[in-house]
Amino acid sequence: MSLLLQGLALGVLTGGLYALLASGLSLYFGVMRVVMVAHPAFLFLGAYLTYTVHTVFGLDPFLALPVTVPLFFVLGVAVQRLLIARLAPENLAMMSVLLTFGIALTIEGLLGTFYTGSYKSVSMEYATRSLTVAGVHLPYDKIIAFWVAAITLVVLFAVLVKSRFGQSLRATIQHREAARLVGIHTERVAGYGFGVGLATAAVGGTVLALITPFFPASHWVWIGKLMAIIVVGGLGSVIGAALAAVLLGVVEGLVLVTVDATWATMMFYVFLFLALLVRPQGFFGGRLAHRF
Amino acid sequence: MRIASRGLPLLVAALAIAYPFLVPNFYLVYAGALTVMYAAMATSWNLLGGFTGYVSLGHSAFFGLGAYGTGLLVVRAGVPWVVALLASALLVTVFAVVVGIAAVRVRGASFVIVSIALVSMMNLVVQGWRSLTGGSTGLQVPSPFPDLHRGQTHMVFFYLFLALLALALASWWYVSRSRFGAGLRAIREDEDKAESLGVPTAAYKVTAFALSALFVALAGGLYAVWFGSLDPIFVFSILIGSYMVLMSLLGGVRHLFGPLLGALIVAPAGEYFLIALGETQIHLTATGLVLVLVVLFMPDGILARLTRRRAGPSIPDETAEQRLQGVAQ
Amino acid sequence: MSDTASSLRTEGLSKSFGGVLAVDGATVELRDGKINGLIGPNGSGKTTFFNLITGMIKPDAGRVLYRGRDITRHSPHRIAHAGLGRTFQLCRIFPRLTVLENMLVAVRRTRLRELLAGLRDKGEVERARHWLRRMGIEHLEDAEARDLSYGQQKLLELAAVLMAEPELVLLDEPAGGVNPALIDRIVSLVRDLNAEGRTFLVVEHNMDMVMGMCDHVIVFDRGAPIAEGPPSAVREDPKVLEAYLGV
Amino acid sequence: MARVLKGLAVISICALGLTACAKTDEPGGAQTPGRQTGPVKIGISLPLTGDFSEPGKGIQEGYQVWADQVNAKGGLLGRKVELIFRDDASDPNRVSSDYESLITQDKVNLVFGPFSSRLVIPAAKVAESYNMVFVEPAGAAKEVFEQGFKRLFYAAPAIASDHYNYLADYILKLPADQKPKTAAYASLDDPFAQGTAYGLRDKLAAAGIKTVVDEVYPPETTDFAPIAAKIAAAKPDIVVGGTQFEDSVGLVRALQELKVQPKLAAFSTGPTLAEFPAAVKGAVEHIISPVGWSATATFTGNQEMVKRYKEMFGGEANEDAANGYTVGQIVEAAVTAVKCVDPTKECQDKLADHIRQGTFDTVVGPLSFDDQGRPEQAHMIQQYVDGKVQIVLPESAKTADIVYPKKEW
Repeated sequence: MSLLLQGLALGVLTGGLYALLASGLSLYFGVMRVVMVAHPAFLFLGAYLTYTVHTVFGLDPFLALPVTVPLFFVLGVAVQRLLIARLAPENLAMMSVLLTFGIALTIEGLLGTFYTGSYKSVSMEYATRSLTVAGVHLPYDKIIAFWVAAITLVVLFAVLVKSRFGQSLRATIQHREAARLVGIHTERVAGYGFGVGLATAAVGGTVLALITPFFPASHWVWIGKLMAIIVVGGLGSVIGAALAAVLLGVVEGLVLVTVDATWATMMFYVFLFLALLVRPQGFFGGRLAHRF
Repeated sequence: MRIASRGLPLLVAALAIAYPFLVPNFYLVYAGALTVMYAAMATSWNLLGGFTGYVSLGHSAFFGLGAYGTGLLVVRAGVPWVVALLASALLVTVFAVVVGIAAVRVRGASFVIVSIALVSMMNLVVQGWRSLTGGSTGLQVPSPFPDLHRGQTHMVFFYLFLALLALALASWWYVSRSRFGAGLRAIREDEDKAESLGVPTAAYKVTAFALSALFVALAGGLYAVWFGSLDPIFVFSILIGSYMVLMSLLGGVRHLFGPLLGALIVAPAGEYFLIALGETQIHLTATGLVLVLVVLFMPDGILARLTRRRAGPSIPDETAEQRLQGVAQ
Repeated sequence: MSDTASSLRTEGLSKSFGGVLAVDGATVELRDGKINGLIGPNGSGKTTFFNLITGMIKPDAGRVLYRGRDITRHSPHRIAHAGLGRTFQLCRIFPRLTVLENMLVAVRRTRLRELLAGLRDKGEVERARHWLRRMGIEHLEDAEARDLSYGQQKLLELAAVLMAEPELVLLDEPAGGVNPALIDRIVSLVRDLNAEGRTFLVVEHNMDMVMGMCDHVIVFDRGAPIAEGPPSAVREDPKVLEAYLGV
Repeated sequence: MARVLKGLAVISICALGLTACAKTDEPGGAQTPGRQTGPVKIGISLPLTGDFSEPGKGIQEGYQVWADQVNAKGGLLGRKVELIFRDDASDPNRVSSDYESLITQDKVNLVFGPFSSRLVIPAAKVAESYNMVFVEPAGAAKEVFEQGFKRLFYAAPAIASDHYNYLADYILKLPADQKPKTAAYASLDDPFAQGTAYGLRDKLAAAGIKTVVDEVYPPETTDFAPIAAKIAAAKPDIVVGGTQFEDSVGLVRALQELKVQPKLAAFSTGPTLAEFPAAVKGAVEHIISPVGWSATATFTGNQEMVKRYKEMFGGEANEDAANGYTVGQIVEAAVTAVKCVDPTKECQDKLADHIRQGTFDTVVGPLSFDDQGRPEQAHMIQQYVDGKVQIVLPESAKTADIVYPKKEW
């Protein structure tokens, strides 16, 4: 029983992190109907930059954020404006996957060249301690990851709901043509949407660097998992993705402590197929996945 | 001109048949066999991707299943390799029909995600099912020609893969001329419209999916007996799947010989990058950049570039309308 | 079963999208062998109704009967095989296929032998050319469809639908976005085809066209028919005036 | 049309006639005796990119240090040594084509092995079928030696399942009141990593130490907290990880977080790497690991290697580098003894026979091999004591006493 509780607690914390990591993917899909395979590669680019800031300048890993977040925002806008926007609209969905696949390979190669293939890790004092509540251990690094994710997501939602830019963004997500008709510069908004999405990757990368060692090829593992999350959540729905992330985090945690790691990973794909068969629009609303 | 366009494929075919005797060493025979294998797989991939426009990044799932199916039948059941190869390809096709029914329900990006998930799942299953597959230790398949020297084995498989390539090309050509093929292309252009014209799109897509899987599984089975060592994380690799896509795309998905041309470029180029830039990981970047450039500037492939009609003369409205007037009177 | 005069009937057909009732218990009967018109204000559910009949959307409730057979949940291609053909609101053709290929996509029934048969089966090509000739675009058969003008594409779409030899043809705004000369041409074509025994259901905004061409007009408002009858009668119906003018 | 066909036929027949004999069955066959003066080319494929790139790099450096020293001494049989590296991107397809091309195209004189049990088998198949001696630094899983290879030798003290032998002996000899009663095992799904953990598990289980957790996780696992939670719930006396680097760090961190305090914690591979202490910080204390090599040992050439490594690469040598270096030492000794380095069957046979029969002084100690190429020695056991790596077992080689039970992390 306590093992189940432990699994549940860890699952919730991990799910929070998944929510952050998947939010960017959902945004890209929302604004551009694009599946950004390179998102995990950017996450690890963020992790490596954090590593550099931490080891070379001896700063706290989170102090990397003032540099990486704006940098990634600009990168995101550039990727959208210079690359994605140039693709022919009729087969954007397919071509964008290949394009971003190429970007992912490019990033991996560069990381390997500059940082070598060795594992890097950022380890802080708090990373190995935990808070014990009623016999359930909550690791501090996971708690920190969870809160960073939560705060980032709250900021993201606030931006989406409150700001003028957010309103244009949501309008673009919901109905691109209509948004254009009411005077929204949808191309520019899509660019900024990409920027915001990639900015979340900067935060996600820093958090990842804190909790796990990494090497250039690490990003492959994440592609399948994050894809499953955004499909289960309903493609293009940021809130749906967040809920699905927590759900899958919990399922993973519970299966891990009761069965084994292979089945735990398998759960992501089981849910993905379930979602497509039972509710193609995702379990948490969102748009009709099978249309895209 | 006519002789040139007819003669070129014949010349290439003759060169291909003579290839193992033309090259100075067995490594080149080996590399040639690998290239032909990729060409066969890319052409098979194009049975789905080129006609219907459904991009599957996960065709290595069928490659791996074909390989493991053949390997397991040979090793665990003692079946002769030819029988094992055919039986496993058949089983994979049946599996592809089942998966296809679920997978082709979704379009575009979702389909790509599903195809990625399929490879990852198969990898987990084969790696996790240790008692059957040997798990991460891999599966060692005995050589079907124990008496042949290694180089001779390469030559045998070079021709086997060549035959498979010919089969895949013939199938593509046949489908492209059939009404079935027209239906598939219509699906690529506008799926709902095709459905409303009476095209049973789901059945068509599943058929194309399974047909495509069949040839890829055959390639996987041949690979298993040729190569002799199977390891789940390598045969169920998303990179193998993406190679099929890259080759088809580079050559041109709308053309019979597009994937073949792509394979002839990509496989040697990959080899070159590894040898020239092999000391660092920068060769990955080189591959990635090539992919980006192809997608951005040549999404229709090289053959489309070469055979493009003079900028399609859009038929002027007026004349057509005037003609109509003429007909109406 | 009701009288034989009606090949297509819907009973209490309903569909809502996220709480908005697009079609609300529509019970409609078409006049066989006639040109039926379907009109109504924007958002009255005409296109949804079309999509429900042709199986592109599954209804929440109600039935669609064609020749007495329930085709409610059949897939669109089976409905097409049963003899219903349709065009789309914004003309939809296969842009990167040639005009002739566009014609040959249409499949009447699925027989394996027929599927594997060569694309350029003589009889089929002849039939395709026949329809292209009737549309007046036979000289374009080798052009890619995307190179055609919009009007030509509309004609091509209609020709492709006719390839399947439908008994009932549903036209979604055939006059949308085309010039008056072409509208006249389409009207006369529809009349000719009707005279050959095909039933039509036409959704149209162009009142002149509907009133001039249709034998029987059904008026939709808020997802259900509010009036029907010959054009002259419908025109005078106070309910119709109310619906259109919002009085 | 017919003319074209005829022309083609003529051309291809001519081509066949001209070139059919140009290919030779034996890789060295085309080599003329006059070439004896050129450099000795050694072909090596390594995973410089991809999943195994970390250890691949170490082995490459070991090879380079060896080549550097041999050349400084005047080379092999008076000929300079030239290493030809290929990146196999951790892909067995590439490993095969690399060796295929190195042997038949570059016509190398010798080949050295790649990294990882997963890549060694396909590579050895190629080498074997071209009759090349195949001394390899990293294929330790027991399956490698069950393929019937006749020219394969593993250049380290012991195969995977024997890595923990000294530790097993030590544990089983503990007085009854100190002897652990329960053990938890967590292992990466990889033949080598699993082999180490299972070797120890089988010995301890046979002696009555209960296995309370036996967990296998796939290579893509990044979150170890749930596995640690399972271990925590079982409260084992000892924890054994069959690990590589990433997962050893993940497991240690997760075990700490979940407040698992075993009396003994052992992990393979990870703790022997220089990055490990920095990655787990204070938790490193008293962690045990099997190690085939020690920087402080005084075996033949060891101190020279450590010194030269530092000069060439700036850091501290690690076990991977030592293993690479060991391959060089063994082949060097064999070549010097049989006085040939040709890729011909005769010469390679002589080399293989010599290696099978002899005992070789290397940086990991004297090595000898059984018929399948398994080394017949044992791995040492290292432990972090006061933050430093010390050899604690066997008695004869120890630099410090083993600490048991370990201090809490």
